[in-house]
Amino acid sequence: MTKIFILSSLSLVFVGLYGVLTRKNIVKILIALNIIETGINMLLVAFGYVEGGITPILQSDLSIANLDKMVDPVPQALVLTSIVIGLGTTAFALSLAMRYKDTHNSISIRATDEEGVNV
Amino acid sequence: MIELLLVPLITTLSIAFFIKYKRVTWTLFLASNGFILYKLYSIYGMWSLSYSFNTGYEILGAKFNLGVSNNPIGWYFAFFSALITLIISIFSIGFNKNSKSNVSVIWMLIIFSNLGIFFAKDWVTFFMMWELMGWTSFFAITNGKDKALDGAKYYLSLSLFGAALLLIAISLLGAYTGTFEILPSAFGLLQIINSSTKLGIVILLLFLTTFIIKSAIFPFYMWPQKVYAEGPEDYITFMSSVMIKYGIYPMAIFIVPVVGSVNLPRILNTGNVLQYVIGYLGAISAVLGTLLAIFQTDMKKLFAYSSVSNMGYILLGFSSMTIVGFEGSLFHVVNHMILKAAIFLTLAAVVFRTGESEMHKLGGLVYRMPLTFMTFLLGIIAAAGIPPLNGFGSKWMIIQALMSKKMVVFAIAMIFASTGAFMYLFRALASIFLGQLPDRYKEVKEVPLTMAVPMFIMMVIMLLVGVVPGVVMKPLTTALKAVGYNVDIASWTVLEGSLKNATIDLKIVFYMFVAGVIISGLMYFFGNKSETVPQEDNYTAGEYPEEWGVDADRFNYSYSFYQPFKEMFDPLLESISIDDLFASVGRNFEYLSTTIQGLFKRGEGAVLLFSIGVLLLILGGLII
Amino acid sequence: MKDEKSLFINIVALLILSFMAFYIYKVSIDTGEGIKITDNITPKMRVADRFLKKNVLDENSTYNFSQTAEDTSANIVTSIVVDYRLFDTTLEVIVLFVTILGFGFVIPKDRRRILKPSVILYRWSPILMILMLMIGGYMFINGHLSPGGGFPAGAIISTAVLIGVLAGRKTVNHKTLKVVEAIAGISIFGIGIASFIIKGVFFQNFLTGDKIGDLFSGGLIPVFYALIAFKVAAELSNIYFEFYEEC
Amino acid sequence: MMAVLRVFLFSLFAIFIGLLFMGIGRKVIARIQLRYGPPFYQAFLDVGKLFSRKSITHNFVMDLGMVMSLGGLLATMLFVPIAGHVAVKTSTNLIVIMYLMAIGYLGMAMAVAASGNPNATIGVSRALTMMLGYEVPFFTVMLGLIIVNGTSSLELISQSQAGSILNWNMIRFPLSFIAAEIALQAMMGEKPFDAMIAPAEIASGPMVELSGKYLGLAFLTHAVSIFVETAIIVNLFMGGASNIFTFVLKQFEIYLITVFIEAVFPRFKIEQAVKFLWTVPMGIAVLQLILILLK
Amino acid sequence: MNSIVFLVVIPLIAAFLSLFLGNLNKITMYIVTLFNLIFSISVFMSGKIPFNVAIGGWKAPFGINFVVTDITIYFLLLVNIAALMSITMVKDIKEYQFYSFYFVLLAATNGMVLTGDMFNFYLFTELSTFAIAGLVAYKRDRLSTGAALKFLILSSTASLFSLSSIGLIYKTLGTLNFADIALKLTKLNQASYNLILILFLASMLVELKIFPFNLWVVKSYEGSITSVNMFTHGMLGTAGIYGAIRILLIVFPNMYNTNISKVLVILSVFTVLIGEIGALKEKNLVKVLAFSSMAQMGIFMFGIALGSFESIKGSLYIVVSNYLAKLVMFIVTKQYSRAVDSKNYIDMKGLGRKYPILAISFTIAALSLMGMPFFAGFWGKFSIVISALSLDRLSTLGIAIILIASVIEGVYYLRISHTFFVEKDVNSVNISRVYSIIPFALALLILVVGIYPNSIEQMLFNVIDEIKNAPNKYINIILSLK
Repeated sequence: MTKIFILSSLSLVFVGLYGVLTRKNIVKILIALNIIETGINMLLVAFGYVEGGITPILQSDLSIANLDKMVDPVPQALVLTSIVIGLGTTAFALSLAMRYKDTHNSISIRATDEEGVNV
Repeated sequence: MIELLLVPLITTLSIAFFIKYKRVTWTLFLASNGFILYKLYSIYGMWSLSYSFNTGYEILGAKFNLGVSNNPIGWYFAFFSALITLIISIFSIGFNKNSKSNVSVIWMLIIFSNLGIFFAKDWVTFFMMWELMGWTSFFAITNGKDKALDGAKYYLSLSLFGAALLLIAISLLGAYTGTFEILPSAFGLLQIINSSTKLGIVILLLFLTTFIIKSAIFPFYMWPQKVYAEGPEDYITFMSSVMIKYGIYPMAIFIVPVVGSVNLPRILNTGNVLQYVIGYLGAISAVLGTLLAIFQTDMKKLFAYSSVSNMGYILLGFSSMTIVGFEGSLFHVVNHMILKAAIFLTLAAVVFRTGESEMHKLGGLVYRMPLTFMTFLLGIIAAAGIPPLNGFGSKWMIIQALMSKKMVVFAIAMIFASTGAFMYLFRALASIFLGQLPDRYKEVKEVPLTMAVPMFIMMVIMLLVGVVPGVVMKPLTTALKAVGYNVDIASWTVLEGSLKNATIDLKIVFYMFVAGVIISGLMYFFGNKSETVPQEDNYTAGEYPEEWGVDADRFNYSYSFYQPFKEMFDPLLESISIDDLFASVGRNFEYLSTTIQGLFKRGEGAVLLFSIGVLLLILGGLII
Repeated sequence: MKDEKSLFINIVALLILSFMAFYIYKVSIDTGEGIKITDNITPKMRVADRFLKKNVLDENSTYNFSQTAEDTSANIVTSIVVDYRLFDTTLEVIVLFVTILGFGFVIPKDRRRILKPSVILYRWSPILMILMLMIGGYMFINGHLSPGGGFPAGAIISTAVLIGVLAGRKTVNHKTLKVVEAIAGISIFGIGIASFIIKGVFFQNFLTGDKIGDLFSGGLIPVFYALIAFKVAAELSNIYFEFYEEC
Repeated sequence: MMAVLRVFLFSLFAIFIGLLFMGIGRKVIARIQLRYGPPFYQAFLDVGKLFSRKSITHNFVMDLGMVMSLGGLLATMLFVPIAGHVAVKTSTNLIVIMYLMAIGYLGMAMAVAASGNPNATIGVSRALTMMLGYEVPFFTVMLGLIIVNGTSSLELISQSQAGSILNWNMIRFPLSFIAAEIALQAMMGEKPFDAMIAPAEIASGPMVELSGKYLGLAFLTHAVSIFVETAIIVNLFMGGASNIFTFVLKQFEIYLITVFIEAVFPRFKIEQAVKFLWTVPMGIAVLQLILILLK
Repeated sequence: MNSIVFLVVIPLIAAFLSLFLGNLNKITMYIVTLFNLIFSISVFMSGKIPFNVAIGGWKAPFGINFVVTDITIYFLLLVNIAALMSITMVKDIKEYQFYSFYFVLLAATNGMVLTGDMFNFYLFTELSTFAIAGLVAYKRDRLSTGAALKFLILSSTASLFSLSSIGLIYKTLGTLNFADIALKLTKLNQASYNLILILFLASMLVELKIFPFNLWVVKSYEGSITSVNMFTHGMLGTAGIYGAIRILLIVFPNMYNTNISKVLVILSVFTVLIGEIGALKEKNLVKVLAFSSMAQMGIFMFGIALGSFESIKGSLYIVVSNYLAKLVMFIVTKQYSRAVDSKNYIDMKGLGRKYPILAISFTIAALSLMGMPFFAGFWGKFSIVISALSLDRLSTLGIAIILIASVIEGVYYLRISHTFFVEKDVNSVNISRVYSIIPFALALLILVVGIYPNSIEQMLFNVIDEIKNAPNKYINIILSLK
């Protein structure tokens, strides 16, 4: 089960990396980055997964008795944080991309940054 | 001991502080130079003086001390260079009267590094001073003008390159012998060569390369002409007389003892392989320097190549590894210092008055600048190694040493170079001072007093050292004795050769010369009166050149003076152009630079390169 | 994007990726000594063990449900996020804050036009908003007991604002959002400073003595979560505002 | 006082012999060319006439240079042992002699360059080029002899050949002798190595502006140089001599060879001359040197 | 010393407040920076070092902790001094966002230095990346927008690598604390160790400007204003160096047993080469500085990658020299380029004669970067050379290439200095003498260190001592604290 999680998230990472490497469109690059991001978040969660584990919430005495079966809560906490960071990155980069479109008149990452030269 | 180094430093700071007041700075400058000379004079013989400064820096497991000590050979170099420096600095006052920039700060730093190099006790101090001298020279050469930038850059890059090699050499030596002190490390190097020859030779060659770069020996012979051509004349006087010897000094105290006593295969039973390496470097420099000097049109470039050739003589003297050759080389160091200073002072005077350094645009200046002419004349006689003046003794000793060691190739190279020297020296004399005086220089005056006095002093010194070589040889032999060489203290006028019955008394040579001149003078006075006619009044086979519009300039035969001779050598010189090689290295670097800038300008492949970097790291990780 | 289909880049990228994949595979099948990445490691062998058992401070303590233990919440993820590793959480809030700053900074402000909202959305939006606000409120109030918490809650609340924006209703304006954001942010650190003054340790939970599973348990955790929720809501709403006004 | 007298006498003797050789040489050449030729004492008459004429000069460098030129060569002469006698007791060092000789040439060159006539300067430039041409083979020859004898003293070298004629270096090292002889031809500026004078091209080159006593001094310089150069060869290759008469005779033999060659050869261009000197005599000299080193 | 947290918290609070302060922002900026500086100085003087602060009272491997050891406090001082220097360059900036970014950057860099937790470090890095990206984009023109965007994309990709590395560390070792990781890393399988190290290094190297990872450097330096350049160099750069030292040397000391350190050696040699050669033909002074700082980081990394006692000491000298010198250079560049309204150094002819102190300071800084003796950089070069030569053949070759590449550095720097001193009358905007004070003081500091290295030798010794005795000392400080 964990293996499937890990493999699928790894494949997400690779798909994303492929996108970042080959795409020229900034928006596409950012989407690809998001895909990597998702992949890695899944990976982290998968790292903390325990076969047949239960949620790490103390709902009753029963759950306290099964503390050992709980999945690892730490990766989940980390993922929570990293999701927000991913959001921040995407949002910030998108806003920069808007400005980029404005200044470069293009959203290709190949557009030159030299002043006064058009695409 | 330390005050020798402190005084220039403090002077530097105070000059920097008073930079706006020229009078104050020059007074300080001269006073400091005078003090240094006096101090050097007073520590003569006190070979145990030393000073060390604890930096607290820890290396090789021990706290590290910077040290200076009164090294006899160093003293010898330092004293004479201080003397020359003082004379040049007097000259420089007059020379820089109208210039806007005040060079004395940089000069003082150079003098500081000068003393530091000669008195360094350990390699690190030596290296520090060496580097200091490198970049201060850069500023002294450019001197706030763009025209000398290319030459200065060339010099700087060579100098830094040499320093890099020196640092590697020092570090290797330090790492393998555990000491940085110069004398113990020489023994250490000997042991290294005996135990692991390859490493030892590499270290030695690294040192040697550094030193020959600074002394403009063969593969690196291009910088003097580039620098001298555009640099400020007073500074290049210092450079050509004193600074070019910086490479010689460490060779004398480090390379020569090591090469002389190392146990390596010998060639024809005359000398070991390294000796021949040094010798060939010297021989090639001597010959090539001479040939190139013959073909120059710029007088400063001409004398730049002449310096190359003279450095070649010194190396030839070293390569013989006999005491006569060694003495001769060290003697030639001082001789060359003196005569090059004299020559360059006159060149500076000419440039000061005419603003021209292309020889074929000058001519006939003897009418306007007789004192300069006389200094120059004595200078070139000395440079040609003609007896009553000072260049002769040392050259003679070197040739003696080479002949006694049966190093025939080197001896022939030496003779070739010194005969060729007549060619370029006379060419300079004829083109600058003799011949027709162009109209534009009719108003040129003799140099002012502050510049004339140093030139006069140089004349006196040249003659003095030429006739009484003991002035230099006595301190030299004393110093060598103090270091531990088996030498006799030289007498005042007699030079000892190494062959049978080879002593010459320069006093007698001088007397003979005087006798010859008296006899011919008598003849001259017996003859009928002569009448002085204007310069333009020449034999022209009945034609009137003025009528065809031939002016004095065109009536001078000074452009492409040795054209037939040059045509013989053109193919050879074209095929060994080291300059082209260096230039192409520079071009390639610039091309690369543009490429890299392009890479960073685009910046689109950042992630791709990032991944490639990761790949490289992965490669490192895979190979366990 | 005419270069997008450049064969060369694609091949290079594929090569790089396959090499990386190969390396990961190689590492995963490595048979050397020591812990391998493929080893099955349970939370027991990690620091999480102590979080789950809530005996970080006292190694030997045990507890039962409805008992006091280390003054943290029932939702262990929450206790990690808002207590054990609270500092991370505050930083991530700052990340969002920086994002907003960047927005205001770089988005071109000149060419703006706002689309006219649909009538249906305009009419229904208050209901949706109230619903969402309620759900959001519930989430951050119960964040220490059940899945959810400040971030989702903030996101939901901001969605409410988003609907308001889309519907063209005047809900909150920029200024308010900023104030809310700043006050929430400062309060988080304010509480930290307060705990520093009270307990001498920054971010230490100084409201103690609750029982696990209670609504009012976990000491400062609900407070923090509420603040975070407000802050996140304000920030996300701000993002929506910016983007919306842009299009 | 004695020394001063000796110096004076030696100088006069050298001048005398040199002028005599010059006169005889002219006569010999004339006879070879089937002319009658001037009398053998013509050179003395020329000098006397020149010194009595009024002359023109351009500046003090000319005067200085001419005096220096003769003075330098006389000083050189004083170092050359003549039949075992030296004017003042000193080591007759070959290198010193070679360098001292240069001062004479330098003085001459300076004087004529100072005249400001381009022909003269061209002549000087050729002369200096030629000098580089012949010095190298000549020194190579000398180097061989110095290495054989282990000394650079001319006196010792000539003494080492004492005894039978077979001890002469001329016999022992014939190749050296041939090379030295060719170099000597160039050293004296005789055909085929007289590109520096070349009257038809550059109006006698260095001599173009000289008149009166200046030309006289130049004559004397040439005379002394003939004397010095032949004396060096005699000392190097013919074992010197026990008395002055034999010595002068040997010198004359050497000079006669030169004159014969001069009489029949045309002129090399300057670069041809240098190339020739650096190939043929140099090659011969190097061959001999290698033989010596391998011995 | 629990109050050390305020070094991070106060700037963050200021960041929030800056939204409302308007014109007061500038004063707040000075107050907060001074607070940070004075606070770190007082920590430095307090004599309580080393200590460990558990935030929230959760002890070391479980909660987040701030560690203050000798290395930390030195770097803290460096970061905060750089901050103070840099903000003196801030002029006429109205946008409150600039100030907020600055505060966040200040907090993030302080936090990077202080933190003892891997994930926390990652967060601080991200935060500083964001802040720098925002600051780089300040001019909002074509160049700066492009630079910021590309920097953001690159560093986000890199940070994802480090995040996965953190995940792997947690998966295998079950902990996120530096000390704990260092303690447990020895149990790790070699291949897995390499994987983790590679992933983490890849993201570290982006900040350290090592060659294939550094395509952002020149663009962002060129596109941003001087004070931001100084932030990038003095704050982010210094914190990045701290990270390299802390993480590579203390957490991953086993790196030296793998070939990754060899790859690092090669990469750093390439970095030096590319930095020096790239700067050779560059006319834009800021870009020259960017290339040069790349090269300097290459030399630093070379020393670190060699890993011997002496080479690390050399690297630290390089850090000190580069830190001081680049600050001087940026200030001088700013003043001169303002005076002639151009960043091309050819246009700055003659300024050195009119304003000599600035030009002399620049020259001193340049000489120090070239590794000239009597300046701080020399000792670094010397140490690295000695240790490199006594190691294997690769490092010998590497140091030879680096030394020869530094020839190029000498050429272009002295050419710039020369250009300043060219004789030419200039009519330019006047530069107040006040601006000469800071560069001159820093230049004097370079000289002092160069002539009398004993002045910082003890500090460096402490640092290296800590590095070399890491598993014992550092771990004890953190994990023994109850």
